[in-house]
Amino acid sequence: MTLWLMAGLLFTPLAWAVLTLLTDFVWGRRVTWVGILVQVFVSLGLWLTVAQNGGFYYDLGGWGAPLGIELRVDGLAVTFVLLTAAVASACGLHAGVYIDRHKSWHRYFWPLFWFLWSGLNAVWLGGDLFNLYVGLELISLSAVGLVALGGNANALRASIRYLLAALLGSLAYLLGVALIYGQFGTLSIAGVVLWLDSHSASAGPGLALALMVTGLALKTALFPLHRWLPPAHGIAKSPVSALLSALVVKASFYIAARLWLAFGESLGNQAAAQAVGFMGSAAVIWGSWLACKQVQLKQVVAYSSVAQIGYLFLLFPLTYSVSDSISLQAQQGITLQVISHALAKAAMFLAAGNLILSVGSSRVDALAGVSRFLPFSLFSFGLAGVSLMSLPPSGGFAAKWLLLQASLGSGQWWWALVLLAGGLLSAAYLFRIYRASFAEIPETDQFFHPSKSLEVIPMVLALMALGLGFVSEQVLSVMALPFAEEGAP
Amino acid sequence: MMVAEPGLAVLAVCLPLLYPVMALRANWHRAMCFALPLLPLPAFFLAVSSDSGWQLELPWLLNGGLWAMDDLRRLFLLLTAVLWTVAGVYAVGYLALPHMRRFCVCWGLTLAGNLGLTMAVDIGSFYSFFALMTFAGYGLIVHEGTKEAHYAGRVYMAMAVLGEMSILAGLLLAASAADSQLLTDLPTALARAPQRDLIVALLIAGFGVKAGLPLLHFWLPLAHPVAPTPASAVLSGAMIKAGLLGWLVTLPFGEVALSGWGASMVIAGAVGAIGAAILGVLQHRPKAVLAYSSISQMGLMVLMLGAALADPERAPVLFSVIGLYALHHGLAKGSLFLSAGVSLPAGRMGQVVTWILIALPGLSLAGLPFTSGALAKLAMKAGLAEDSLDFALAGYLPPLMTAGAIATLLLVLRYLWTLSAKLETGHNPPMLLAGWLAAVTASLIAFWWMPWDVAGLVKAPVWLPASYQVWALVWPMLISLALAGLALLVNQKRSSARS
Amino acid sequence: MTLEQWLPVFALMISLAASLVIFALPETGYVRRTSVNLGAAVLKLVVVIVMVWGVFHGVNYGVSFTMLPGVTFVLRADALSMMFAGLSAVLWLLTTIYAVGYLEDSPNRRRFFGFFSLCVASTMGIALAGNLFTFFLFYEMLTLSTYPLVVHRGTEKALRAGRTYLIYTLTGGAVLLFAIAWLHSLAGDLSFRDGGHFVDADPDIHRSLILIFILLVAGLGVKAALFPLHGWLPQAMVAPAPVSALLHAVAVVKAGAFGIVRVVYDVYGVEASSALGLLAPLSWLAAFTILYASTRALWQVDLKRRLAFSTISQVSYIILGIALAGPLAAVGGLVHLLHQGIMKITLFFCAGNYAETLGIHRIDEMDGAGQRMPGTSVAFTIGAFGMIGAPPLAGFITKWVMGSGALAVNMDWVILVLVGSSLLNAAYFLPIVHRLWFREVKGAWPEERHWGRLETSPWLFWPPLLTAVVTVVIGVLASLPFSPLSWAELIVLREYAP
Amino acid sequence: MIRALRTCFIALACIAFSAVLGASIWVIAGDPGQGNLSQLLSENMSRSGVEHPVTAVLLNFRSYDTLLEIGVLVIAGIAGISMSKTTSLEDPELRTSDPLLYALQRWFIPLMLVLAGYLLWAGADRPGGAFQAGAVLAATGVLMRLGGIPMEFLRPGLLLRLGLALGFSVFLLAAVVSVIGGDAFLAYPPGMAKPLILVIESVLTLSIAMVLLALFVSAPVNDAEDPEEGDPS
Amino acid sequence: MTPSLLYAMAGAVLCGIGLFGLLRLSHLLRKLLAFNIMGSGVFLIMVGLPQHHVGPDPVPQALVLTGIVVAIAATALAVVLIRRYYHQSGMASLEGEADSREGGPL
Repeated sequence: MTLWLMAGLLFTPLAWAVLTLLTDFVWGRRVTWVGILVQVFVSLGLWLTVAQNGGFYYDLGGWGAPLGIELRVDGLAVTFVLLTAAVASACGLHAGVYIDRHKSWHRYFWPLFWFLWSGLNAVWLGGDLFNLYVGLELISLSAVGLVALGGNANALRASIRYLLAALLGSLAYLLGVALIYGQFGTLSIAGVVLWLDSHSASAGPGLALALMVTGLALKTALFPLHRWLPPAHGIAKSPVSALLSALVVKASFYIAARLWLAFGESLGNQAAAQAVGFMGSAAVIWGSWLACKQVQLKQVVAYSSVAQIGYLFLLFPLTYSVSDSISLQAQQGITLQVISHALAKAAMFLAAGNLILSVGSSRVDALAGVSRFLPFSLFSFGLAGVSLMSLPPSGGFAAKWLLLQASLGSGQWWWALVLLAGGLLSAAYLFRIYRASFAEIPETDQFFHPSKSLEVIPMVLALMALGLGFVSEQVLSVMALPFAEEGAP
Repeated sequence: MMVAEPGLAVLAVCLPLLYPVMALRANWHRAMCFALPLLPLPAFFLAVSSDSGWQLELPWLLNGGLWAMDDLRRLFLLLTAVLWTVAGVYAVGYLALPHMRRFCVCWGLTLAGNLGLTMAVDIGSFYSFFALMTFAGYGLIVHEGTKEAHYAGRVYMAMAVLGEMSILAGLLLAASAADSQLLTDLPTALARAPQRDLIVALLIAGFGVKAGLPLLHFWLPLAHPVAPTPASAVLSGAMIKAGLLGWLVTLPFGEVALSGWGASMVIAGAVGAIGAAILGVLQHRPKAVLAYSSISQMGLMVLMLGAALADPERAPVLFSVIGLYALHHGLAKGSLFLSAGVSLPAGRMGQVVTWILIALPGLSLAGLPFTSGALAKLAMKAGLAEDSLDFALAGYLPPLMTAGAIATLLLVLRYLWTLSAKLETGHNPPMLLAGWLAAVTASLIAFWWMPWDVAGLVKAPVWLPASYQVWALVWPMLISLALAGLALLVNQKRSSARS
Repeated sequence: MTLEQWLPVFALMISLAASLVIFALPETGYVRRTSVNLGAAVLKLVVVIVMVWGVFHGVNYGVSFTMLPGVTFVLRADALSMMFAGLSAVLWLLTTIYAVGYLEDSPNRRRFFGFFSLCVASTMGIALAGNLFTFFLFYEMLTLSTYPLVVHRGTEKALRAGRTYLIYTLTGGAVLLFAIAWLHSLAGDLSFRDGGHFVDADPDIHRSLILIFILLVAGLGVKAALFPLHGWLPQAMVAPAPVSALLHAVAVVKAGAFGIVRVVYDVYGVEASSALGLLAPLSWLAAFTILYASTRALWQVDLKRRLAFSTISQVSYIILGIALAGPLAAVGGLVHLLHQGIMKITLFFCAGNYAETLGIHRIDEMDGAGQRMPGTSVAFTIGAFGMIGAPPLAGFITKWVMGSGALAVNMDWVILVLVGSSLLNAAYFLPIVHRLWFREVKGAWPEERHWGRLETSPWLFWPPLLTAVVTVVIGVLASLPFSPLSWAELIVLREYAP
Repeated sequence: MIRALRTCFIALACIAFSAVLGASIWVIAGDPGQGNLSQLLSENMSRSGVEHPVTAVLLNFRSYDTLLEIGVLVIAGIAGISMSKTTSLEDPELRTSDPLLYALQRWFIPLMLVLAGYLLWAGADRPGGAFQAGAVLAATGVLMRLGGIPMEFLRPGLLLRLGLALGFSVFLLAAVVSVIGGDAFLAYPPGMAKPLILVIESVLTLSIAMVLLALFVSAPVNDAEDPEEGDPS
Repeated sequence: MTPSLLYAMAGAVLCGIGLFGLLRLSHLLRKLLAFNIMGSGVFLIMVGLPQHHVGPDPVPQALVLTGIVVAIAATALAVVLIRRYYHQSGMASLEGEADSREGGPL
């Protein structure tokens, strides 16, 4: 059964990419609906099978680890596959209605969308270093294509800057892969871990890890290397920016986290871990500060992504040379943070898109009177905001609670301060938007009311982000499952 | 009749308490006005008919309520009931239309407070009725609404709240020392309490504001002239006595000899009596003079209180004398105040009778033989006789008493003089006249049938003083008459020189 | 799920469901929305009464499920929680009636009533919380759901007030979260237990326990409007009257005080906190807040701002009562939680009536209001005298019990504070009463509306009168079995003899 | 002045970077980890169905990489085409009427086509294969395009998109066939590896050529575009 | 010091040069060329190092082949983007616009 599910998971997105390439926008949308159904069904099935009998290795093409490529299908990977299924399907459904079907070049949206989805699945399940590189490239290029889809000067400018940043990041990562292959002679992560357990590592692979993490940090837009993200995510169409902020950025972080959890203990050192942590904290502060100053609504949400990404990199200091229970707590915290941020950010971008569509201008202070005439979409924006501000009972709060416990437990109390300050700062820029929307200036309702289905999707995502707070126990239980069969070296 | 008393007591308090409900209907204000005199009647029957000694247990009230009656409280209840009835009748004739309902509401609440505190034995309800009387009294004072009334009201309220707070502090400390919620336990506990002096000071100051101790009396001469006549009658007659009752039930008489406090109270009483007289004589408005007369009379009662504090054995005797004196003063002062609002009838004969009826309560106040004043003065003289008291200032008491008597008569004469200047001839509304006459008869005649006893201080028949006593009462009056004549001559010379 | 487990969840769910239904109803569905509102309020009151009766007879209601690894979501109804739940249930019913009348033809009523019932749901959650984590969950939900109510008018002033409100409460929430997380990492998941957990804490964590206590009190102090953190309350008075009545006089402010009571009694335990020397400074701070806020109230011109400062000082009574560590003083503190709520809501209702019917907002415009609106003015007078502590009203009971409680632990200076604050209360309440009754109207009323026989609309007229009568009844009949005083004694009895 | 400062700062950083890189390479060269993949590879060569090891790795052992890589190429093609928005391909100034080039073309084009075919076939046992053949084919296309020979199939229509998708979909179908037989994804049925790889290689060549040519051709001509979200233009 | 190690060292130098060009040059096409130089540097290291250890190893060569194809795809897309951007905004570098005041290459 699992073979069918794995094949389905790998085959469907690529097949649908090719199918939608051949159709126009309207037919592409109908085909995509079918594809989404299949993909969600497969992801759910995979998640349930792993929930029952633990993770396993899946050799592609029938060849074993060092020679062939193996996919590592464990609790964490499957959870992210399910998350991708949820967010991508929501964005796909929203895009189907949101994007103007009459423009001829919009037909290419669907193939790029499906290629992005297949790239994401390849990255979540990847166990082989070079395979991850190709997955990353798949994601980057399709993301650039999606950003540039509009084609006006700003969009092109943003996509070029994004492309350059992505390519430089991939090259740095490839350089790291080259060094590791040079040193260990194998490309599968499990193999390298096996080798490292038996021998003490020299300085060379340390640089490799540093290079790979830097490259991935650049692709995740960590603080000093973040300048390409806001224009790209701000200018792209809302469903595209939702996909980018919620999932694409997380893919490169996921690889960095996998590498750090695998090689961090032996290759990394305390100074590097703390440095990455401080860069994360700086991202939280700097991103929130800039978000407070933005005039455009989507720029605020984009800079909020820069800030929230900062939290993720707290994983590095919190899992380096700490007791296993605290490290598990930190990993659970970061997983919840990724999931809740993905859901909340996607909901927020979609809701922002709806608001801009109905208000007619993308400025924040044009939102006056929205709370009176567009309560539903503002409410979904608000609920997503609650999760972003990590206020109870949202998933964000559960993540912040676990991270607080981990940082206090491991004695690194300064991360706790960053978490709290981040929460307050995010409240600052989000309530600035609510404040604008509560102003009672226009008496009459001169807003354009989009179709109901547009507004339901962000609400569902926001409610899932909120509900995550209550079900986080079950979600996390899948992660800690024992790994069924040890992979070949 | 044992069962009836508690029910009658609750009725006596609840009737005036629920009376303001009548104010809800706008067109009932005439009926409200006529109901005024009826309010104190249940209390009057309770005071007259019941033999003191019943108790009413109210466990659900505040911290466990207990109402009871003893001889002393019965005297005060009687005084309050009589005075409020008489003033009520007077008020029916006196009241004009504006703010009628507001006045009646305040009248009812103050009456309820006044009656309640005479019966309350547990601290909670005693203090509640005391506060109700104080705050509702404010409404009576500022009824006229003139600027002067508001100023008097503000001073009254400020001092009253300060007084309330010190009472609250005193009672709190006493209650925690006695570890009980009943007033009866306080004196015994106070005697042994570590912070005794602080508690006694707080209680004396708190009740002193109401009773008009010197330096705490400022609101009295301001409030009486501005208040409507029945209100000032009741204020001076019954409400001031509440402060006195407060002292009597809380301070530790008969438990321990507080010689220090006794001496200071005697001094305060003396200063009050004489000082008030000096200030009173200089007043131009008749009601202001009467206000100072009340302060000086209260001074005398404080004198007796000081003596009782200093000498524990004499305390029970002095209690009855104080009660008698309070009754006499209340009734006399009430009729005097009511006379201030009376206008002279046309006929020459009527005018003479009216002047006599105005003067008689005043003279009774000064101690004219065959009047309640004489009896009260003799009882006081016997009570404070030098041989029976053994404390420092005992020797000075007789001369102070005579000075007090002289001062009282001077004030009465001053009052008559200012009244003669102010009174004009006119028609008296029937109820007003009836109220005044009832007050005078109560003071002069009905007094003898009231249930006070002088505990053997004055030989029977009490209304007929012995020959030597007559002289003792009369000579201070002669001195004050001489002084008044002297002042009259000086005044005529100055007026003839000026014209 | 037996009845014991099911009832507290149901009590919580009623107002949550009500808020969702109200959000679903269209803006113009007035009758349906009012009926949903009132139905939910009455239903909740019935459930709370049943639970009060159950708790009185020793039934312990409780439900818990693990939300996060290592942390459980616990709902538990004990005597203390039932007091706060009872207060909020009763006053929610009255305030809903009042709010329906108050917002007669104003816009955004769906949003208002939706968030209104959300607020009450979180208040109920705070009351029923079984451990600090659940408490914090509802504490933050309360902040979130009160913000839209504070900025309901949408004017510039309202938005600025909302901003200040948020800055205070969210910072407080962050500090509280840090303290709870630290306590959690130090001592594991602490559920509220009569007598507290740290009676015999080992000495080496004393220092951090003290630090955590300070942070907890700071976090909760923001909502309890303790001295340095009270700035937001007077500004939040720009909200409509029902909001300032139920929320800023009762629900939000009491949540903070209730939190501090929980921390001192059920997390640390009274002996432990006095042994750590935490209660004395807390009592000084509370005393200072009482006097400071009363003096600030003296020269406030706007009526609701003066009431706000009075609220700040009155809430600190509760904290003073708790911090005196004596059983009798604790009774005084706890009973004031109820008394102050009822008295203050009367005053705010009356303030709302004056503003809505006669257009009065400042105190010097109130001359002669007694003539025009006698019913409301009687209620205001009763409430004012209750606040001053004039017997036989509810305020006196608190002062009396707290005074004797303070003397029992020979803290004589507390009497000074009580007397001083009563004087200040008199100083700023009596002039208002004087203006109401004994001053003539200066010209016509600014914004007069005629309602026929009653002085104002029945929705607005009856709630303040009802709460005024309740003030008198719980004052005079203080010793009845189910009166606030005896319920407070029941709590302290169970607290001191666990 | 600042620009100069920035320049030498970046220069220094890059020099340091390459120095560190060199040092680490030197260190890695120092102690070889034993992972002898090539020896493992030679054992399994027989079952890979292709003699040339690189092609074996590319199309059998790590065929998933190649599949995704072709995907990347198709994406680039799609993104390029989406930019073009041109209907008429015949851009006048691009076509030359130079008779010498025209004559030269007549010789070179068939030669390059034959070369592409040889490269494709040689991939099985010598360096060569789909990518090299595709590149040469694309080059011929560019030459023809510059030479002005009309190529209808490059107009952004169904034909062009079919061309792009052809190679990728055939590869995908080959991968799925084995799954139906119960084997892992991308595992060629036993014995069928050689022919399958050949078919895939040839179709891939076509697609790669089509993608590169489309990218070259779709360079934008006119400036039709849709407004950015939200601004009213 | 086998020749393959020499290739690897050359690759490192190429990487340095490519990085410098990418960060420093402002013209987009020059940046793209710098990117390709750096890419070939990486490929050199990827082949050079294993060859130094165990002699010619087909796996890295296959990887390099795939890398090259990916690099081509990326470069082609970049060229199309740059050409279209130049056509629309008339600028050939990213510094011209307002938000470039934040400076820095990326």
